[in-house]
Amino acid sequence: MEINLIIGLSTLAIIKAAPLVFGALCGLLGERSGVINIGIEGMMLISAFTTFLGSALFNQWTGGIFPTNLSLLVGLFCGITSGALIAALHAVLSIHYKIDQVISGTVINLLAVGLTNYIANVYIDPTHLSGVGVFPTIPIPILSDIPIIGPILFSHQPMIYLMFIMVIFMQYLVFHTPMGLRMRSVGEHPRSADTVGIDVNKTRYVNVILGGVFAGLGGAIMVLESVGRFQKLMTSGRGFIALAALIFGGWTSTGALGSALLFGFSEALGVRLQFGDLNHVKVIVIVSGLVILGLGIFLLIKKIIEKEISIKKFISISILIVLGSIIMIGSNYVKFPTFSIPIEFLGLLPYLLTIFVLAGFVRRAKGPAAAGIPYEKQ
Amino acid sequence: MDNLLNKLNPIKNIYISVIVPILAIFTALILSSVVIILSGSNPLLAYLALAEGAFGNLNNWIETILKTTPLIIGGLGVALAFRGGLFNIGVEGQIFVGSIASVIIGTTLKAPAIIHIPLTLLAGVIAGAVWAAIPGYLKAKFGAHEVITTIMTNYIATRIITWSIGMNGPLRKTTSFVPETNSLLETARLPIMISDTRLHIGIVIALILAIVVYILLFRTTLGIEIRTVGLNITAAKYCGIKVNRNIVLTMAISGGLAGLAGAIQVMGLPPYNFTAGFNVGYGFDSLAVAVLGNINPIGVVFSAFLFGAMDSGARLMQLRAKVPVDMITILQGLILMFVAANQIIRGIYRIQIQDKKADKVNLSQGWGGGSK
Amino acid sequence: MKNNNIEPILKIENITKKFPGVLANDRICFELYPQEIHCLLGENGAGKSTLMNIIYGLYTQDEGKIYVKGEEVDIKNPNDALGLGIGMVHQHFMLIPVMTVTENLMLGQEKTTGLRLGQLSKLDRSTVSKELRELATKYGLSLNPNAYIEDLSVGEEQRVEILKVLYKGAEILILDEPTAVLTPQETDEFFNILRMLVKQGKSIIFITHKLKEVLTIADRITVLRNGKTVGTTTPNETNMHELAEMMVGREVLLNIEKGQPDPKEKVLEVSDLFVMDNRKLNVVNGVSFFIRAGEIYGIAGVQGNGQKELVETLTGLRKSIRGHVKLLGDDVTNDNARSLTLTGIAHVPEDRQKHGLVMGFSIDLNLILQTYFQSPFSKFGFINLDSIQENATQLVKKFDIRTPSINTPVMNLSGGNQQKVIIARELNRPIHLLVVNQPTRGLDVGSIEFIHRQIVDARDKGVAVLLVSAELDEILSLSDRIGVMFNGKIVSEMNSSEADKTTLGYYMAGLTREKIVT
Amino acid sequence: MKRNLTKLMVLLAILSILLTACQPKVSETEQPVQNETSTTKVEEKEECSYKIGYVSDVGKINDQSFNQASWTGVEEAAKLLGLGKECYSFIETTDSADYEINIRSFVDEGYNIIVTSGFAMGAITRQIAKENPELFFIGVGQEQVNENFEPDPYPNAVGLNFREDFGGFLVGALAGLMTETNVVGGVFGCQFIPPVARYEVGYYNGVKFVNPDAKVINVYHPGSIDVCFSDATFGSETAKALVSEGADVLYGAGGLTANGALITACNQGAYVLGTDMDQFVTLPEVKDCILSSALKDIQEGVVGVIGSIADGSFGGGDVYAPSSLAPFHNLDSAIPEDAKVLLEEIAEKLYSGEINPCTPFEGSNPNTFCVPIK
Repeated sequence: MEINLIIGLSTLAIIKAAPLVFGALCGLLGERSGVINIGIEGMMLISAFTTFLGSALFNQWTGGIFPTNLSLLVGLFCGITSGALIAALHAVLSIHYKIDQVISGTVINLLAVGLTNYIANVYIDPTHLSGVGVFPTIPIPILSDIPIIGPILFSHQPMIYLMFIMVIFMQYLVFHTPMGLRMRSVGEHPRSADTVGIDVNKTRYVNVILGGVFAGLGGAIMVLESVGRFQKLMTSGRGFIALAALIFGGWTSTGALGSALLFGFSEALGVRLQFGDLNHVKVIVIVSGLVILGLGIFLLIKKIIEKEISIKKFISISILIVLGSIIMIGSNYVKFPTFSIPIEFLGLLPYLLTIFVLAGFVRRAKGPAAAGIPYEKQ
Repeated sequence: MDNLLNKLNPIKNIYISVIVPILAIFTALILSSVVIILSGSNPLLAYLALAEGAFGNLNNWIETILKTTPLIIGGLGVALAFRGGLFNIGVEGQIFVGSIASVIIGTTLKAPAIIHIPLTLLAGVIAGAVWAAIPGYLKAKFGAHEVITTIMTNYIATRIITWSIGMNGPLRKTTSFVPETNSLLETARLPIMISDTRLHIGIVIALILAIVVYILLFRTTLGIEIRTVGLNITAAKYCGIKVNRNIVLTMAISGGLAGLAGAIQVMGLPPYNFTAGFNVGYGFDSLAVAVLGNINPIGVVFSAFLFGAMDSGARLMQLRAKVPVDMITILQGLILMFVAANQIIRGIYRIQIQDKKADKVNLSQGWGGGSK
Repeated sequence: MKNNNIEPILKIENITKKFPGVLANDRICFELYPQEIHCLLGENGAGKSTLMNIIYGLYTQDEGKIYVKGEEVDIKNPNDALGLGIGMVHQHFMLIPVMTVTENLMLGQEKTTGLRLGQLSKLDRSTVSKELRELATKYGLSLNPNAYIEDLSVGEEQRVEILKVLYKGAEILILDEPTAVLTPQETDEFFNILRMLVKQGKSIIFITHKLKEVLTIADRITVLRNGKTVGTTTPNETNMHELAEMMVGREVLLNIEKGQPDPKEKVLEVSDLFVMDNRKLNVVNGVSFFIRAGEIYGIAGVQGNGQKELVETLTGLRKSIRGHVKLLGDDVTNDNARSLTLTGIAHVPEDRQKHGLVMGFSIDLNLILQTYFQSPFSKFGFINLDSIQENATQLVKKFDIRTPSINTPVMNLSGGNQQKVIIARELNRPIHLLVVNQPTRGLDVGSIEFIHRQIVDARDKGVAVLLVSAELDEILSLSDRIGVMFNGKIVSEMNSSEADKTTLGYYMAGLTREKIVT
Repeated sequence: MKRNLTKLMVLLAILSILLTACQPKVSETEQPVQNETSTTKVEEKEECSYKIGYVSDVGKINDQSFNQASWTGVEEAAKLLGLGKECYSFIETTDSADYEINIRSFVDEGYNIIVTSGFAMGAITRQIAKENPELFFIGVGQEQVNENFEPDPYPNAVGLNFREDFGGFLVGALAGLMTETNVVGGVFGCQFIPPVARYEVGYYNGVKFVNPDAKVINVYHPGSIDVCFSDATFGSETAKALVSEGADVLYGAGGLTANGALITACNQGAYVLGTDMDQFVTLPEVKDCILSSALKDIQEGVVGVIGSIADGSFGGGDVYAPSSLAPFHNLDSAIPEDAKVLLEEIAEKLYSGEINPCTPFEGSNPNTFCVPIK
């Protein structure tokens, strides 16, 4: 496939992945410290809402004398704060009141949809409150001039860069800092964390609320870098996909980024195929080839790392790899029938992939042992 | 609730399981009234309209019942899954699949009602069961997390169905510019209980099912197995229960119930077909209903009734008080919160009851490093 | 000996702690002098652990005072305790399996390098593991700092625990039942370490219920009973029986009397069995033995030598990769748990709460977990509550399970009674083979006697019994024949008559007969 | 605990008293629709000469598009007829199974003009109209036809219909004239909803009519009804893709999804084209880059029909409201005069039937159901 197509797809994939990544990071902090969060969807929705409200109202009240970006930053601040607050609710319900974390997540989702729709109905829409715009694209000097990589990675809006930075930072935080060490200990074996003087519940509060900040970013990015205003139900399920991304990613930020990109890419493909200049069948074939190849390589690396590579496994894996590459290469020489797949099915790609990945890849990936279990001091 | 445990202290149990939810609802109403006031409407007016819309006259009662029916069955599905330690978020999709299946049978098959109705219902049950068994299998075989897989199967179901009733879809009613299927044949529609009303026999089926599920859970060996797996998978293995088979089975039953809910919706309500925007949100309501009903079949009936009443009362609430329908969602969220975190309620109203932890299922068990 | 004008490094006055229903500690007093090993003796439930958890700041006392080096202190949490130089090694190790030794060591007092960002600065793993090595060599506890805990043996884990405490600079070490998981030899070794620690200036509180150990290691002994201090003495002022009486409050029979066994036909025959554990490592490597009807076959061995997996395989919870299991002549290799139950195997699992019981279920349900699908408890898939309750009422009486009602959830029962529920369930049906794993772990003397009695009775009724236990005394007093398991093999078999602790100990340590003779 | 109960009762009472206090303040800023609803409801009930009820389709009333236009129409008409706030109201449909009961509850509440929006409610609206000949029914986007698409008007029911393809064609032509890259894009809601399909097809034809070699990239939301109109984020992301694909004019039709696309395209410096209402007004974010909107004068239409009821000129059957271009507002100067002239001509050709904006093309959406105008 030609370069521009790849650039286009990858860029779109990254843009689509960003909110998912932020959502996943929210889940990461919570679950690593032992608090499951299926309320990410709701948290993101509320944050998107407050972000818009914050920026728009600030702009309105100050009569627009300040530069747009300032109002946007105000909005960002509101989004983050509200994310943290709603996360605090989750924390209180599931840590202090020890109600099932799944229920508390459900409550948050219900409240988020209800409140945002309600207020949008009675306030935002009647008053035609207007958004103040979005963050500009800021190409990074020099880097953005690199062919291919440049346009894909280094000419984005600020929060996309922030997303990448956060992913790396979170990897560092979780695995290379005292905070991370304590977070994981609390999520794995709270009792022993307790015996070395770590306040389990405090640690959980901190992490869940910090997670809320990321959910806030996830909501904010949709308003500040995409839509430019709040629209009802604008998260439409991204919070749940983020959760899925987190779980594939084996509860690591880099893994989450990877799987979010997977979603982003397949969704982008679903859009791109509607442009009508590609042969659907061919693309699908190539992609499935890619997936098989990727699966093969992934397993190979995994096995090598786990040092349990038996001849049988090796053969089956190499079959995968060979098959994948054959499909990829072969597709250039085959004449495919021109037949357009119904767009509903194009939209299915991410979800089917999810299930395959769940079944195929992460069967042994275990989450934090104590996730979902409230900590009782004996 | 474990019926044996109930005997432990009947009075106290009835007390706790009645008074606390009532107070929770009351508190939720108070809180939401603040929101209503801020939006410039009158909560009392709104709530009166809500009540009248739900119970004002025979027709409103009937509408409430009609709303309650699918919630009961769906709620039973979720509750049963919870009992088996499974978190079935996929009820939404299972309802869709079920209703589509019964549409297929109900529109194509030619048979006298006596046979056609049961077959159409059955189609819904089977479709739902199979659709739910997939995540069940994925969990049993690969430990794939059912919360994720069921969410995905929801998307998949809705997308495929949207396509199937779309312009070139196989189920599209050809003589309509609306994305909808043909209407069920007369012989496949549920009988009406009170003539000249919409009240079909679905509610009877639902109530019977509530009892059936109760018996299944607390009076059968299968019930013991499901609950053992739900409470302690290792113990289940120890006493020789086929855990994986059990997981798939539980999901299947749960999904079958959801499918039935869908079937009853298409078979009971005009225009007796499946249109875009059909039954959106019932799945997630069932989830709330199950939790609110303390995942106890009988409790589910009451909580479903509560939600059903709110949903049908919402019409008059909008019409009279001009309060947007989203208020209902807020209310339901608050109620769920206060019922789940009933310590808050006990705190406010100073009710002294010791927590009865026994038989409490950890809804998020096996999430990560947990049991599976 | 200690002369009393040295002031105690740790002094406890009238500590009282109530839990709902129980008075765990009742005005307990006791003093720890510098450089002494002070044994805290008492049977389970005497309040030893509660007391120590108070000193370590996991609980706070209702009444009473704690003095460290003469000053009254208020210990709110483990941090305060560590700050005062008090460190504790818990009976159940407090290590995080998925983390390395180093990480576990630094957890709570992390060393960092590079920029000072407080909680966000970079962990300094290398330095810590260097310090760890030094510490290890200083006290002769060799360890690989980068090993993951989940890959360590129990003995190693214990070393990590001790190093953890030392690393945190503890002056006072509290050791809670440290020898439970060690062979006699390892125990002696361990005692040497303790003595060295004392020489290095540490003071040690040693909690145990093993009388013999107390007499060998202790400088002074304080005995607790029902949360009260019974008295303080020294090894050379007392003897085992006196201590036992102080501990239990009545004459205890340290050995239960049982008649000579008359073994009949072979019930269980295991030949050349290989089993993997969850980490896919071979932990049972070609085990072969047999048990005859009417005898108790005891398997001695340090935990983690494959006993757990062996038992799981025999009871259908785990598949073997090679070898055969015969029950009454017919091959039952890798049959599932249910069919084995039906062919007459009873299983009292190691972890009663995790495997043996559904804590949320009431007693009567737990009593039929193995038989709920059989008549009279169920017909055509429907259960019969009356017969279930009737059955429960009988068993509760017969096995003297102390409970307010048969509808009480088992989670509200004491450990002893929970174990009785399991025993009752397993013995109350026609069985040929009884597999008991650690049947009396963590139980009070009363229950222990009762359960031992039940096991022996079962034997006398002609049941073949497989007894797996880490308690050598238990093995010796119950078994007719004993196999010692080491590294997944049965390294030696003997009649209990010719067995004694030292010999067993040697085999448990993996030494061969020759070594013992020479 | 009794004490606390009473305490809360008191609280509730106080709140509802407070309400009257904060009523005006609130209503100024927030909701003109709703002041003194509560206080003056009862006595004014009888004074309503007409009672107008509005039932929305599945989806939000304030979708700044289809449903909102109808509802605003109802409000306007009510003002013109001098009806009090209590004389008109709405029900928002959340489940298509509720269409019937929602309409009926207005009948039960004694409303005599009932407006339902959305083709999906067509059949049931007609049925209820048949049962209640004394009431007036207005079906927005509902052809008055029977099962076999044959015209079958009732005297008390009007189908207020639009040829969205006209508007689509016009904005399409505008786009074709304005594009410099010769690439134009479109983001649409559910592809199975006929009006949306008509917009899309019309748009495509419009572009090709004035600019045959222009590339038209139209993207639908692939989701089901519960998301395809409300996924603003999707719209926005798609818009980015289209712009980076070279599109310099972007058209959006499909509720919130389209809105997201328009705002983003605008921020990316492309011209945008709105739908249904004059989105220069309803979507302030795009006021500096919106060329025009494919007006479907739902609002005017509704007002008109209700007016006809008032002056007795109401007759059943189908009314086909024109679908035209909205004013160019800020960008009026940016559009060359000859382009404006050309658009005028095209408009005439459309209404004279010379051009059929609904002509299917290769791979075009089959869900248009363009009915020839009589």
